[in-house]
Amino acid sequence: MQRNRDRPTIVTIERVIDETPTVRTLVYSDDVMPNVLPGQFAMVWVPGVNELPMSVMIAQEPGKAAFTVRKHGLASTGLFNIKVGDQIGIRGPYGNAFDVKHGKLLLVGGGTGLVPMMRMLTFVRSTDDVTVLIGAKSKDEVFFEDLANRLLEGNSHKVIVSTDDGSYGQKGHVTDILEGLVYETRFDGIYTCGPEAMMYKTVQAAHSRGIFVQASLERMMKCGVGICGSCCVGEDLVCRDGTVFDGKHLSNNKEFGHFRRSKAGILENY
Amino acid sequence: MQRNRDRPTIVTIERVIDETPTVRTLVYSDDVMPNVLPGQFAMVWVPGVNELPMSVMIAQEPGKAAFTVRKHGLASTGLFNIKVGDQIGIRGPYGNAFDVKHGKLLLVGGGTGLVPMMRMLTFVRSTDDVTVLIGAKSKDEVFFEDLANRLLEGNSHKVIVSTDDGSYGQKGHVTDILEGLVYETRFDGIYTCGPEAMMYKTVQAAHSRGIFVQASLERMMKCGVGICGSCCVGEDLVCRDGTVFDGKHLSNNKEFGHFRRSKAGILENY
Amino acid sequence: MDSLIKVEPSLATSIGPINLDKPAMLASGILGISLDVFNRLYRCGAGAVVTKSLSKEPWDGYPNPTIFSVGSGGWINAVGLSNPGAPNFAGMIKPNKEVPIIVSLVGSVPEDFEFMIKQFEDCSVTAYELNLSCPHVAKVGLEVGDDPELVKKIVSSVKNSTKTPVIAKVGLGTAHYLDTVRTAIEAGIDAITAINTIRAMAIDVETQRPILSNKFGGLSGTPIKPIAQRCVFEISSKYDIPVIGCGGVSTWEDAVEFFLAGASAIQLGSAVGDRWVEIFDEINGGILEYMKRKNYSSIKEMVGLAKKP
Amino acid sequence: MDSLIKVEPSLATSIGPINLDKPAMLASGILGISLDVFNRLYRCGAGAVVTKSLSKEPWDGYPNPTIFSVGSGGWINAVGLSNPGAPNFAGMIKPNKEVPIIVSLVGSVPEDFEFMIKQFEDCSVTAYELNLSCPHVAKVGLEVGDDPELVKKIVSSVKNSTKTPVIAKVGLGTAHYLDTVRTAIEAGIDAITAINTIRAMAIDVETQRPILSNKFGGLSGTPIKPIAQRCVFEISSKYDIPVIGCGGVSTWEDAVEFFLAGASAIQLGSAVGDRWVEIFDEINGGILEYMKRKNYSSIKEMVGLAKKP
Ligand SMILES: Cc1cc2nc3c(=O)[nH]c(=O)nc-3n(C[C@H](O)[C@H](O)[C@H](O)COP(=O)(O)OP(=O)(O)OC[C@H]3O[C@@H](n4cnc5c(N)ncnc54)[C@H](O)[C@@H]3O)c2cc1C
Ligand SMILES: Cc1cc2nc3c(=O)[nH]c(=O)nc-3n(C[C@H](O)[C@H](O)[C@H](O)COP(=O)(O)OP(=O)(O)OC[C@H]3O[C@@H](n4cnc5c(N)ncnc54)[C@H](O)[C@@H]3O)c2cc1C
Ligand SMILES: Cc1cc2nc3c(=O)[nH]c(=O)nc-3n(C[C@H](O)[C@H](O)[C@H](O)COP(=O)(O)O)c2cc1C
Ligand SMILES: Cc1cc2nc3c(=O)[nH]c(=O)nc-3n(C[C@H](O)[C@H](O)[C@H](O)COP(=O)(O)O)c2cc1C
Ligand code: FES
Ligand code: FES
Repeated sequence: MQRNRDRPTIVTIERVIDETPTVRTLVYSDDVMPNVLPGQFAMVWVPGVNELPMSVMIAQEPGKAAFTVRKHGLASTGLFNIKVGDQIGIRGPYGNAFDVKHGKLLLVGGGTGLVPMMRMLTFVRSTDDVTVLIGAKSKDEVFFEDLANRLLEGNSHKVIVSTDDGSYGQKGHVTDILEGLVYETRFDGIYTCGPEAMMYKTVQAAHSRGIFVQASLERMMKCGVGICGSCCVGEDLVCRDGTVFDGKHLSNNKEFGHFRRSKAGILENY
Repeated sequence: MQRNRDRPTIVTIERVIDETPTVRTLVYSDDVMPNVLPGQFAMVWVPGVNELPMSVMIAQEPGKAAFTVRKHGLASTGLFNIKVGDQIGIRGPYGNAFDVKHGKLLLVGGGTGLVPMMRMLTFVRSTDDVTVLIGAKSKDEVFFEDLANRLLEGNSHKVIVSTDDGSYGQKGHVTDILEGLVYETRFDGIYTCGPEAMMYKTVQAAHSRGIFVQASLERMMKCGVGICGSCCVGEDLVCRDGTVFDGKHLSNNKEFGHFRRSKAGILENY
Repeated sequence: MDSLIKVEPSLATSIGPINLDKPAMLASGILGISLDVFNRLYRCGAGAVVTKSLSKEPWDGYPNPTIFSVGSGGWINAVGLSNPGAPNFAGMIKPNKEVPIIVSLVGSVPEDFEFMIKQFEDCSVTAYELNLSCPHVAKVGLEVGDDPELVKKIVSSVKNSTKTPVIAKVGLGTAHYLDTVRTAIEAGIDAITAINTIRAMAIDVETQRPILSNKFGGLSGTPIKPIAQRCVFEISSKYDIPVIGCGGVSTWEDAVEFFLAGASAIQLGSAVGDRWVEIFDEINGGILEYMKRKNYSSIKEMVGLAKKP
Repeated sequence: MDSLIKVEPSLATSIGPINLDKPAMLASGILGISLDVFNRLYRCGAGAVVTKSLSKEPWDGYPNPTIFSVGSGGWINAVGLSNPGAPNFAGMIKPNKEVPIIVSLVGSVPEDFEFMIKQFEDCSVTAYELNLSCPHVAKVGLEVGDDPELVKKIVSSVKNSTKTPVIAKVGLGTAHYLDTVRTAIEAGIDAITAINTIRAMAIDVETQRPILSNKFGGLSGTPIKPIAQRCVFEISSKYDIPVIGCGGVSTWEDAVEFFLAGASAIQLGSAVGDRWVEIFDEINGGILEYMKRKNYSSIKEMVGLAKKP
């Protein structure tokens, strides 16, 4: 049967990596997902459990891709508990991608929002100067620091970690550190993915200074293809118009940073 | 809308040529039909009337094709009465094609069975020696004699006409003349299309002498694609396995030359 | 005026008392939970937007997977009528001035509908569409449409509660949809939308499970077009009621086919997934070209032409 | 025997009292008017062939156009049950020794069926299939299937007239097909085939006419697969009766999906138009591979697996 992008294709999990006590990376073989662009996602079916949107993680091996999942509610916990040899369904890739500029780049990621950032690091040129800012609540929750350093080995780069409680790296919110960085350096592009408050502040900080900035948004998703409407943010549908939006566009969106919709579609404060 | 081979595409009749009092050629523009192989046919929809199988006639103009129809029952009379500017639907092309040998060729056609023969003449090489044998009941019903001569202008060729009543050309059945021809000349290929009795004798005459021979069969057709079964001859479906069959194959088919099926599918003697 | 001068064709159409500038609407359940999105679709050329089917209370709907493709423009969904509830929704569309919004409603008894219609008293609503045909949610949708007595009660009570035009949306259920249509007409309905999705399922051969969490869902898109078209033809041949065609429209030809079959307007949903919001302008443009070529000045001239003998 | 040695899987299946070597049959109405063609299809890997639906008298069927494609593996036909009549047909298949032939019958009253079954007394017939579901011919097919009293009478009388197994073929009509199934079971039917084509139409926008001479026809092929699958799932979940899945099978995956949904065998028709007679061997081969991979030795092990919770 020909592969249908919009119907789950079954893959088998070949390797499970514990990143933190609540975050795991699941590696599988596939034709399509290893080659997606940074920012693109898949809808991941955990048979008998649920289906949820997941950024496509790199797997550093040809022909393989991965998902990095944080255990949260029903769906993500179902995926988190998948074992080697288990089957999941994937459809996609969906969404647009980051517009990778060159020169001095700043990537600001929090939690599993680091996933598209890691893929983006495989798209930078060796001449780019790259700063990666990783935010976490505490030491336990830090991951992908080593990976980011490894991926940037040939580049002039910095990987900065901040924890809210100061148990590792710098103490404070990423956004505080960010303010210092954009004050010091004129970046050619800033990219962010993670908690919406973090993205909102990152976009504000960059956009207000006229720096090119993009954020990859997360919303409740059912279809992933622009049919169901559940992922709307203002007049944008995150799955179809995004997930990546420019700072300029976002600064006109009255819902970004403030509201999201529940499963029933009710607008709620973040 | 993308063209669907199996759904009628509408074309407009641009020219109507009277070949005989009961035979007309209808010319139309199309992308597909000008390029079909000799022996291939279309299902032709006369809106509000019927749909019937028609060999695709050449139109001697780039981008144009034609049908040559003899007025007979309901469907063919409907098509016969089509005027310039009227629309018809065509689907196809369907069926296989004559395997055009080279050297000394004999084409035996009767009535509208000449249509695939005319197309075949556009596939012969200039070095081929071609004899065309045209059978008709009487002078009135002779057509395509000039066309055959014109198409073969550059070739060593002969166009022989026979009429049952002797009112034109040689008197007698084509098959009588045929006997003489195959006795005189060792043909590299014999091709026939027309009344089944004529084709049956042609196949017998050639096959019994070990000469390569092919006939294009006609049967009641509804689908044209191998679904409905109405065109079966023995275990063959004319629309899908044919319409062109080798003499060798036909000599093993107990229905060819003897039986055909009615609209209800009842086997009837020819 | 010189009769040889061709009139510039108009895309305006009317469905009984409902007048629209353009004949292609967004079908219910598609992208339909935000006024901002409605505005965008209207700018993109939609003649009207039908909201998600609203219930009295908010509904979460079914767990994912709720929608996937069966290929060739076909989709199966069991979103489960997730919606924010009529009161929340009414609040959200209150600012609307511009967009022709058709509010789709689901419920089990006349009182549900009366309650919901009250919520929209201060809103600009072009029409209500009663969803009598969702094939995969218990107690509403088809389970209502398949019960003629209930259809009669609901339609009568809704018609009594509002002056706004009311449409009934029918589909293929366990009863004969033409009976539902007749009942709705007898109870005073203004128009019919035909059809909703058709109950269906798909199974994954590797994991050996139905793909939808709800097992069964509704088939929409290209596969159901020939079925929807015959329903439009049958309804408009049998009854004197304006019909909105819905099911598998993805090109201007599809839209025209529905007009010829007897529809005064069309709705589309699934094709948005394949072709995105540009689809409305594409379809409008194609219809206009066709009208010029065939020398029609209004949609009305085409409606039902395929019924000529 | 060492339990680690994998058993070579078998394609044999049984549908109640009907035993077949292979699970994919030719559906009724497809290429089905000649014993020579049946022999060919059997050699090509069909587990059985179902004949065109036969009536008491020969029928010419409707004028052309009677069949065309709606794209993506979908077809609409209104052949109009053209057939040579049961007596002629019985004469034709009398020489048959080898091919499992399932004789499909249409009629309006029990006597029609009794008469026809008599014709086949001297023929080797594997089963009868009662066509209660043709969507486009008046007085037979769905007009019978939609009338439970008539279904009961016909099935009882047929069961009394023959020891050969009897299958009822159901489809989506104006009544609920599950009621037809129940009635047929109560009257002693041996198996159910689901489904027939679904009433549909298509209109040509240039000539503004329905394409079929009969206007309405039946939709078959890929588009109806998700609907057929849910019917198989529903029937086999609700009743303890063997089911033959039919509708849109064109690959081995489709066949397996139907087994998982609860079918003991499948029929296919339209896909022959797209892929020709090789399709049977292709599907058989694919099923065998799948069985090896999943370590099944018989079709039976797969039947209904998608119902596990
Ligand atoms: C484009 C995109 C990429 C994502 N990438 C990743 C990733 O790489 N790794 C990762 O761990 N998480 C990722 N997520 C988030 C992940 O999909 C949600 O955390 C997950 O769906 C939560 O579901 P749950 O059932 O476990 O939690 P629940 O308890 O159901 O919900 C927790 C929160 O997640 C949100 N949520 C629930 N269901 C969905 C859904 N279907 N779509 C979006 N949000 C939902 C709800 O708003 C809720 O507040 C991504 C989300 C999006 C939209
Ligand atoms: C492959 C093929 C190519 C043909 N090419 C030509 C052509 O180029 N020019 C031409 O004039 N004729 C052609 N014919 C024959 C033409 O299709 C029939 O003569 C025509 O269908 C007769 O239909 P009618 O309704 O006019 O006659 P009817 O009175 O209905 O039938 C006259 C005879 O034609 C046969 N016939 C009827 N309907 C069909 C049908 N749908 N398919 C096949 N036979 C049928 C019947 O057996 C009957 O004996 C071709 C036929 C086939 C099968
Ligand atoms: C995801 C999805 C959700 C739907 N939700 C509703 C709904 O809430 N109410 C309703 O009446 N129809 C609903 N429908 C049916 C559509 O309005 C429409 O009738 C059907 O999809 C056929 O049109 P299409 O082929 O253009 O999609 C939904 C369809 C889809 C695909
Ligand atoms: C041309 C054609 C003729 C048919 N004739 C009959 C028939 O005589 N009796 C019957 O029970 N079903 C008939 N059917 C329905 C098929 O047997 C089958 O139920 C339907 O086509 C769905 O299967 P498919 O999708 O594999 O084609 C016919 C279908 C087609 C396409
Ligand atoms: S997830 Fe359905 S529209 Fe975006
Ligand atoms: S015409 Fe239908 S099978 Fe040949």
